[in-house]
Amino acid sequence: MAKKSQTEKLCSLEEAISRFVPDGVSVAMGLQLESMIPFAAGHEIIRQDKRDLTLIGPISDILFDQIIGAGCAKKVVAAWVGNVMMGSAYNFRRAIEDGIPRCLEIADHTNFTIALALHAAALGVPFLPTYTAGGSSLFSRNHGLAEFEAPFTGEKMGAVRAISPDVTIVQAQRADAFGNAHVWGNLGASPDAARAAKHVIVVAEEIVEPKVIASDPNRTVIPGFLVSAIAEVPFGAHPSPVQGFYNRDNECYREYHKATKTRQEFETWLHDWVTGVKDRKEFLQRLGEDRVNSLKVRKHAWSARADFGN
Amino acid sequence: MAKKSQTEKLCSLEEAISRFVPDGVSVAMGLQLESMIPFAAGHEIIRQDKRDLTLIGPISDILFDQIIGAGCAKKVVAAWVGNVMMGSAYNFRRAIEDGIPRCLEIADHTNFTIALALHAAALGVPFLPTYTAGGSSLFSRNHGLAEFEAPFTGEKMGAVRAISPDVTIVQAQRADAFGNAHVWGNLGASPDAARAAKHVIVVAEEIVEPKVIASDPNRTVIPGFLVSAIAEVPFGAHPSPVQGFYNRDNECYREYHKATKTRQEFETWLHDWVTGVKDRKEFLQRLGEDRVNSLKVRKHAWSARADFGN
Amino acid sequence: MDYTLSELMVATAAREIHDGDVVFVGMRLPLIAYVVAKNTHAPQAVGVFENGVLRSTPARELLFTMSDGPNITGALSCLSMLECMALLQQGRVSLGFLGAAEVDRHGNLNSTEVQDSSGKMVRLPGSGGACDIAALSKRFVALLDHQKFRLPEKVHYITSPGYGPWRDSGRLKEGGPAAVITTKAVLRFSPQGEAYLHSYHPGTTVEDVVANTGWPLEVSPEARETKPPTKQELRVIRNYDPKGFWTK
Amino acid sequence: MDYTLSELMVATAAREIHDGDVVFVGMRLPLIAYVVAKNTHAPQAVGVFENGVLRSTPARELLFTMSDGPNITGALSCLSMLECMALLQQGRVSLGFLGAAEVDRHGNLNSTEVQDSSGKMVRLPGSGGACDIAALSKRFVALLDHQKFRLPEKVHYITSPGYGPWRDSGRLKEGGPAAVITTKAVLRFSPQGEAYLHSYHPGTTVEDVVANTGWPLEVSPEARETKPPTKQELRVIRNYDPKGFWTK
Repeated sequence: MAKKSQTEKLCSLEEAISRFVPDGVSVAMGLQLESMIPFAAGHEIIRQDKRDLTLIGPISDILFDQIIGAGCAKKVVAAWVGNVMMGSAYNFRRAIEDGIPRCLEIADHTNFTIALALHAAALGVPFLPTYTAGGSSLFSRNHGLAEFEAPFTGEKMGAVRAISPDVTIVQAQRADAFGNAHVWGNLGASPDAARAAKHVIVVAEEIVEPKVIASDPNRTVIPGFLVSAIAEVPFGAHPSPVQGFYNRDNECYREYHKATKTRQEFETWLHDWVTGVKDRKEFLQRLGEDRVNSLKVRKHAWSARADFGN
Repeated sequence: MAKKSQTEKLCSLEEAISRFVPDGVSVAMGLQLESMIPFAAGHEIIRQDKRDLTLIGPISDILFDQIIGAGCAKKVVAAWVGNVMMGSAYNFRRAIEDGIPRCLEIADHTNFTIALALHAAALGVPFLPTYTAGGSSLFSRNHGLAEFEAPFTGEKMGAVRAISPDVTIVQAQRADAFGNAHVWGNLGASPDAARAAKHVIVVAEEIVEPKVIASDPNRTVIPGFLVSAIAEVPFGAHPSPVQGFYNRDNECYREYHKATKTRQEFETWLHDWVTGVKDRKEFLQRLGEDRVNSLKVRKHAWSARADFGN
Repeated sequence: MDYTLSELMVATAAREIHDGDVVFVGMRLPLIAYVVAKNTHAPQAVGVFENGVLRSTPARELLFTMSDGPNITGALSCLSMLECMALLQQGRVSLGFLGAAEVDRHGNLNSTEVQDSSGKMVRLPGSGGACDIAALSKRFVALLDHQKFRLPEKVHYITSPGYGPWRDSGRLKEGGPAAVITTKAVLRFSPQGEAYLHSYHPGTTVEDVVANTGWPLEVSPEARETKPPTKQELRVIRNYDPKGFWTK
Repeated sequence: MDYTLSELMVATAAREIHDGDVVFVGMRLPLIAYVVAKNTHAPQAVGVFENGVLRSTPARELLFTMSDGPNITGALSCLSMLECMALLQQGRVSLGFLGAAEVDRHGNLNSTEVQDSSGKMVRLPGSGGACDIAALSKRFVALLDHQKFRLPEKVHYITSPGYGPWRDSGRLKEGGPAAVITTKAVLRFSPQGEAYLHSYHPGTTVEDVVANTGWPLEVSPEARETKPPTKQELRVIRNYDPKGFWTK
């Protein structure tokens, strides 16, 4: 880790996934809930036909459903798997209910317990205490949750076991070639997931000069010395939104919902949008220039400047 | 708390201290280590002759020493009390060693354990686990630290009891009249201390229009609905620095070191700079325009803008 | 009727928000309820979203998810999920909203897995933040599609805790369900934590509600018809969701 | 001598920093050691400051505290104290520096309270982050004014843990003191955790060091004179602290 401090880590998304997401690892993604979900990275994982992954994230919207449908996952550690706008995620259901395309193990969390699990790992402790989930059935099936007696007060509390992902994939608005990344808007569990991970892949809308990043160190929620690879992928989070870059492509979630009700339909969808596509650039071509342009920010809202001078 | 959401809380520092720092309460201050220490607020506490306060903070530089010397404190909960640049804090020593001007109780922490204690309260849990301080003598004297057996791993760990200050005083670069505050630079334990507290007083270098604050919600580390009072006090942190506003007045720390070696000398210093002065404005007049101007930012360094549009 | 069932539910939910409340808003109908409350009787309410967003003003445009651009622009604060959940755990959140697939006699919610009519397990998306809101907010309100199989005597999996022994002491004592707003009625809870019929929506009857509930539902002697949305409430709803995406 | 004792100590401390290290920097002499290392053999070292600052470049001007303006401008990242301490607890910090009033035979440090010659207790500022750095960094280096009373057999209060039973297992097994750089010598530690004389500074002798140590100090058969600062090291030091505020 230490050796990488200020070396350039810029590479293609293909190379980043190939090097840092081997079969069998645990991958945290979609940490900011419905925005900045690294769909391009997920699609590259599918194209490279990774196997036996453990997917970690609070909700992921439809990204986990796609990876599950492609047969890349053996386990999901999440609070919610579905289509936020439309409801059910059909591949997830088929995998859990019928083992199609393969059996899927699930560790059910809540948004809070998964945030705490990542926070524990980011803090370097084996667990964190909490009151949430008291009275629920979660403790009975998730071995990452347990009851214990708290020191000082002696009360019964929940303990959430730390989760250290093998790799965390973080979407950022901008980063420099050393991996120092600016992220703004809702942060979700992104900073903790990055610090909790053994490797971090940053997918940025744009690579900028180091001086842009250094001009606002409070915005640098991912310090580059924790990053293994950084890839520049414009529209890399589509159809989820990236504040200041593009809006959510709601139509895409509707279409996915309609197009994945049966296994056969999903296979067609997967070929059309993922496996039959070379990379994100080709994906955007297929989406069409008009549609892509229609998603771009219409009304800019610039932050007031802050003076870091002395 | 809830009722205060977007009501104006702007008042004088005098009124803020008078209303929210009654005798006997615990006060967290100096949460960002050597910068943005709320000296103006501390001096107002001394002028209003508050009694039996418990002072909470990682180091506070010389602020706690002044409040202790003025006889306002009965207890210090801190990791370090001294003069960062010069060494000893003489009032702290006199109080601990000789009970002058009154006996002082101390709960010795480390920077990490006090950060964890405030983080625990900010998270709403009675304690947090840690590995720090293992092997040290801290556990034997500080009742806020204990050993316990961790769930899952069964290992022996340290537990840090939560600290919820009655009031946290936070220095901010800018805020709106509702208490929503922008803070940048090193954050120390400031955000956690604000969230851990029953009341928050914000001392801002400048009050700005709400739209300035709303233009950058990631900079708003103190949301106004947790704030009880907000005061505009330019140079309110002097002699500590405020990034983007003024630099550290090193000379002041040197002078304080020299001028407080004996109790008598300290009493003179206290009269000259605190009790014999009406408010921060008069303090700055006494300091002199040239000295004040010499501390102002010489070279601006503006943050790159971020687009919050959609 | 000159309003939809969804509009009635939104208006009913909005009235659960008191001025000054810190509200865990959620999505869909509760989100619109928050907009209605802010624009009518609760201008000082603060909205908390688990993605890390705090808002003192509703977003200018209709949201499909809480992380849509308009919910970020002009937010009170953008934090982490942990920091928003911490407000819940501290007891600073006065009200939370959530949906569910099943609600039982004591207000326990299941949104993890159910059985279909053939007895086959159907997997649902899971808790998300629902369990956290149910466990830790001072009061919570659940929304439900009122069908008999969705209101069993006892849910077989508790995703989000209602009333039970866990409310007898400790941190969870402070909370619990305040109301269940269904497509037919509003249920509230007795001091013993049992649901009773508080009001039935216009167009339905006490008998219809009882017949479509999976246990012998207690009926309050003061049970009355649910108050329909006011003109002002409808104006806010239709202004915010003009195409009726969530409220038609 | 064409260099000061402080300059010798700074150069010696700088050589403890390996390229790529994540260093908990501290203030005063170690801060300058970090500047020297970055400008000589360890350009890839990252500095961590407990106020919440990460830097990959040294601040442009001399710092009196880690929160001075120049240490913030152009920082790698500005975080919270907790986030920086978390790097320590995760085991990501390869080296930490700290000062102390007393160091004992097993590298335990006291900076909380000492007794003066009359036996009266003298209160010192306390741990600050020292205990955290000592407990949790992979290696730590302490700096000390070499006087016999400052090197007791056993400190009566352990502010910052050196070697002891707590290093036998668990998380603290990974760390411990690597060196104590005093005003007379460099001490290192045996596999059993006992200090021995590794080198004595130019102008002093083995006998002088041993005579000024509060226990029978083991002397390494390879004990030699401490290597003086190079011209390059001195150039960096004097460029950074031209008035010799910390290094005269």
